[in-house]
Amino acid sequence: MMKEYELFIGPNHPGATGNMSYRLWAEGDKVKRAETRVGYLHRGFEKLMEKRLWMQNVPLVCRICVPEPDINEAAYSMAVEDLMGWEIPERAKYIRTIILELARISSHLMTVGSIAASLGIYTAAQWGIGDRDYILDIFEEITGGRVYHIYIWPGGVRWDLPKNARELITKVLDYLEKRKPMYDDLILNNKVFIRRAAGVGVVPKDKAIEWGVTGPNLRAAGYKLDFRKLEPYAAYDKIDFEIPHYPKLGEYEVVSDGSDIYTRTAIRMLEIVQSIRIIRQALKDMPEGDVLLKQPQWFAWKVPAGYSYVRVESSKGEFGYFVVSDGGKKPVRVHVRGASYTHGINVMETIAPGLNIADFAPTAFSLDVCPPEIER
Amino acid sequence: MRQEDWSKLARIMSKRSLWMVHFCTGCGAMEMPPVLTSRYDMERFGMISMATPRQADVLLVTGYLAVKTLKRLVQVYEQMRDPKYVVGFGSCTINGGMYWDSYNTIKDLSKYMPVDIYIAGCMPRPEAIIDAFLKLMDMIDKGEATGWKKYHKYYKQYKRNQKMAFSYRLDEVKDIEEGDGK
Amino acid sequence: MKAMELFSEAKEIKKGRIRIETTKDKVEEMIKKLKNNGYEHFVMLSCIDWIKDGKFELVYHMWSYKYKEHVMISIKINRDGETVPTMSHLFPQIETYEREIHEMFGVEFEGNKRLVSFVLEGWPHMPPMRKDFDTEKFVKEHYYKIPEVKEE
Amino acid sequence: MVMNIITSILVMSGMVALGFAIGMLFNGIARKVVARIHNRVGPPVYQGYIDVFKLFSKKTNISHGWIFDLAALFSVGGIALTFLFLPVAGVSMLSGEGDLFLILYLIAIPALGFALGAGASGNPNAAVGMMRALMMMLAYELPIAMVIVAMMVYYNTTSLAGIVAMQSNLKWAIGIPPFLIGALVADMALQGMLMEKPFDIPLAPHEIATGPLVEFGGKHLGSIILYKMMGTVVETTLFVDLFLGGGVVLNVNQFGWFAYLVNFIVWFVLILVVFLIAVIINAVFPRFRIEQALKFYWKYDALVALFILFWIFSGVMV
Repeated sequence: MMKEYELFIGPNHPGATGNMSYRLWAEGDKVKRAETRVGYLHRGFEKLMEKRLWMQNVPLVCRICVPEPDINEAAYSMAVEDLMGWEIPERAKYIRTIILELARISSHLMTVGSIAASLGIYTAAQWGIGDRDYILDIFEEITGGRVYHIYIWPGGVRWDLPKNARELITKVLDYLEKRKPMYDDLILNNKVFIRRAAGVGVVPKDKAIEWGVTGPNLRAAGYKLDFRKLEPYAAYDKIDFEIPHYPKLGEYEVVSDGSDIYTRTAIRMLEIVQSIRIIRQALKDMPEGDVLLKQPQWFAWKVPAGYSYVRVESSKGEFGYFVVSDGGKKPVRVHVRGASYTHGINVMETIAPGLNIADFAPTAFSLDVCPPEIER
Repeated sequence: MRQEDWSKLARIMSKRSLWMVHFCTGCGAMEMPPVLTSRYDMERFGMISMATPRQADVLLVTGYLAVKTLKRLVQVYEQMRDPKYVVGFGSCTINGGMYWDSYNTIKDLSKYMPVDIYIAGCMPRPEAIIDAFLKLMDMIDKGEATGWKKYHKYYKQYKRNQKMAFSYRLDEVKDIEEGDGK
Repeated sequence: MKAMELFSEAKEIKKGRIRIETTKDKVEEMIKKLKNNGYEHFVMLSCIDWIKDGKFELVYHMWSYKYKEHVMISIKINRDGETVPTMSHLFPQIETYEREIHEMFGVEFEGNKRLVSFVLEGWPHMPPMRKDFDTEKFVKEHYYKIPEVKEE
Repeated sequence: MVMNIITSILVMSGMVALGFAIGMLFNGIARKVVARIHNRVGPPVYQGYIDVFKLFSKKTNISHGWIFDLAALFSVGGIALTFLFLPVAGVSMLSGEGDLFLILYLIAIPALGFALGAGASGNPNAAVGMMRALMMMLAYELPIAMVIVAMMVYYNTTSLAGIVAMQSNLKWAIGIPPFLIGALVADMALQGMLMEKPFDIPLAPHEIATGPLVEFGGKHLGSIILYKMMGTVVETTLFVDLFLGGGVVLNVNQFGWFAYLVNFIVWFVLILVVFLIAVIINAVFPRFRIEQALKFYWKYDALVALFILFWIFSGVMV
């Protein structure tokens, strides 16, 4: 056997989940110890936001999480609305729901693709990212931007959906539903994938909540917990949808005790189906009316003093904004809780010992660690 | 065959086979997957992403650079083999962009390494990226993409600037006079 | 058994959001009590710089999946020279939050063995998230002053 | 006498050049096919030539010592030598009696050279990748060696040229039931030899950043890629020689130069088909872990090979 040696995964490494790095101490094929190193993407958002007006922060926040920027806009807007005491128009809530769910699908497609790619099925990543592009086309049609939309504002959404939005969205959803069996054959029903992914990278179920695991990773551990149901925001309280969680994997075989790479992938695929269902309902039930509150002059907002914590369920887990105002024109403090903060650092460092070095990257990808959320 | 003919042939060949480093330095890396995959497919032009800098020709600096990343980026750049090209991606590599007043991002990439071509925008669309690569290919064909020669020539000046950025202070780097950057 | 019933100093700021102001010697007790009473998800640890009062406010956020309630325990400490006992033995992720706050605000956490640099590397100045650190001034004096490469 | 030697050297270098040319073409074809599976257009089929040319035109800034430099040459030279020992479309350059064992050894040489270079680079990723590559070699050589022994017993010769010759008139080994299974076994081993998924464990970009290749760049990488490209031709040719009659369809003595032409075309088509099967499997499967690959080869593949061996032995005895 080899003696203990050091191995760097990242920042310049295909196995690193974005611009971050893991330092591994391994012996033979087994990881002995792991250390997460972040900071390669630190821009000091929280500092910059203290220097900018409430409104000027809107274009800034979406840059915090790149694969799914809309949750940042939504959470920041909700925090401001909370402090201001605004109730946004009904139609805006539905539009927010549609946008957030589209963003969730796009993020999940990318994540599922990258998990598969980290195990070697590059075809899945190519398909996933290729299909995600059709969702970006919808975003472009609705908001004008492909990646950063700056569409959800405090007080509603910037403008109404275009007239052909319903047809555009339905077309893409139909296409995705048609594609899903192909993804299943390629990834989750693939025997070699099951061999590689089942029972690997397990987050202990009894520790999951204590360690701060949230989102699809928590549901893969067998908890039926989702902030869209626990603390409904946007229009989620009026929409009927299911929360896929561990023993109920629908059409997928249960091949392990859950909380592993396979289950986390399956949960994400099932969430795409649920998201499609939510969007269809929202498109059907959406009322007519205004989409933006009548607001005071944008650059003269004074937000009442107070503390506000709002959370949204992002594709990675709980995404929270802690906003503190002293009644001034600028926030005193904005603190962002990214879901990857715990997943990427504590959970990864704790479950890494004993992993095979071949399984390390897939585990990180299946936890969907997104470094910009960690260091902001 | 004469020397010039050989180098011309080498340039024609290398412009059709640009391998880039798989290094996501910033949020601009988000628009790279679409460019590389089925929708826009850069492999049509012979571009693929490589796992390590040793194998690569193009360094794509995708977006803002934290000082910590710049340290790694310089290492990556120096590991690459000549001829090598740098593409600055997004407004943040030009003047800081959104993060003009951030304490941790460098503002102008050209102070730390030679940049052959910039892509403006936040973030640039895939079409813009492809356009930039086609322009880079054109430049290589004409022999204009000579950033790597510049890095050798003004190595001391680049090193001084890098040192200044890494230490977060200017006063410690006094030993190199501005004039003799050769 | 909600937080309102557990602690007399708890205030409901809106539905599902409870704020408790306390002192740093009581906070460990409180977190333990909440953890044992259904508040098993530690959300985050924030720090706010109230420069006018010369205080840092540390906010421990906890959430109960059972009662759907979010508790913010807030303590105030002096900006300089005051240490806070670590809570990292209660929830493992607190270690990282303390590490970040140590780096960004300069708060010392007693008992946390991993207060090494987190996102910054070799930062020689004042912790950047403090209100008296002027990022714009720093940028103008540092990055903008780095000379361009002169070509001959 | 001198003329003969000069002619044979010329023919041999022509063969090696042809092998490299086909290898580079195969690289382009594989990338095109994979791109179509990925839903995209893909590079032109001549991309392989451009890539190799570019890599050789790059400058060398860094050296990892003379072992590193030598290893690259070692790999290319070794694979070229192996190619010359193989009967290609019935034409064998350097083969004598007992050459099957020799070929099995020769195939290992360039891989060892490659491993030597990777080891000299001193990168832990390369070291892990090298260990994996050597382990994989141990794994896939067992089943394929057993199948080859079965063939030797059946055809009663240890010469590959002999085996090819006995399969002439389209009496391909794949038509014989035990060797049909044997071909499947060998195809799985081929997948490992070609380092295609699910057995691309030594490279594994997401795990060890292309493993042994991690420190190779410029001319060194060019040599290694050339070796890999030629390797695809050598390994598929070995498979075609063993099971598909080496692509010989027309008797040379009867039809003259026309037979050479047809045989070469048939050989080319056959190795392309064998290669494309490997590429398509590669596109839709994830990779195994190293111990899973060992288990696969030694438990299932080798067991089936053993069964074939018994089958042939019992047939011979009776």
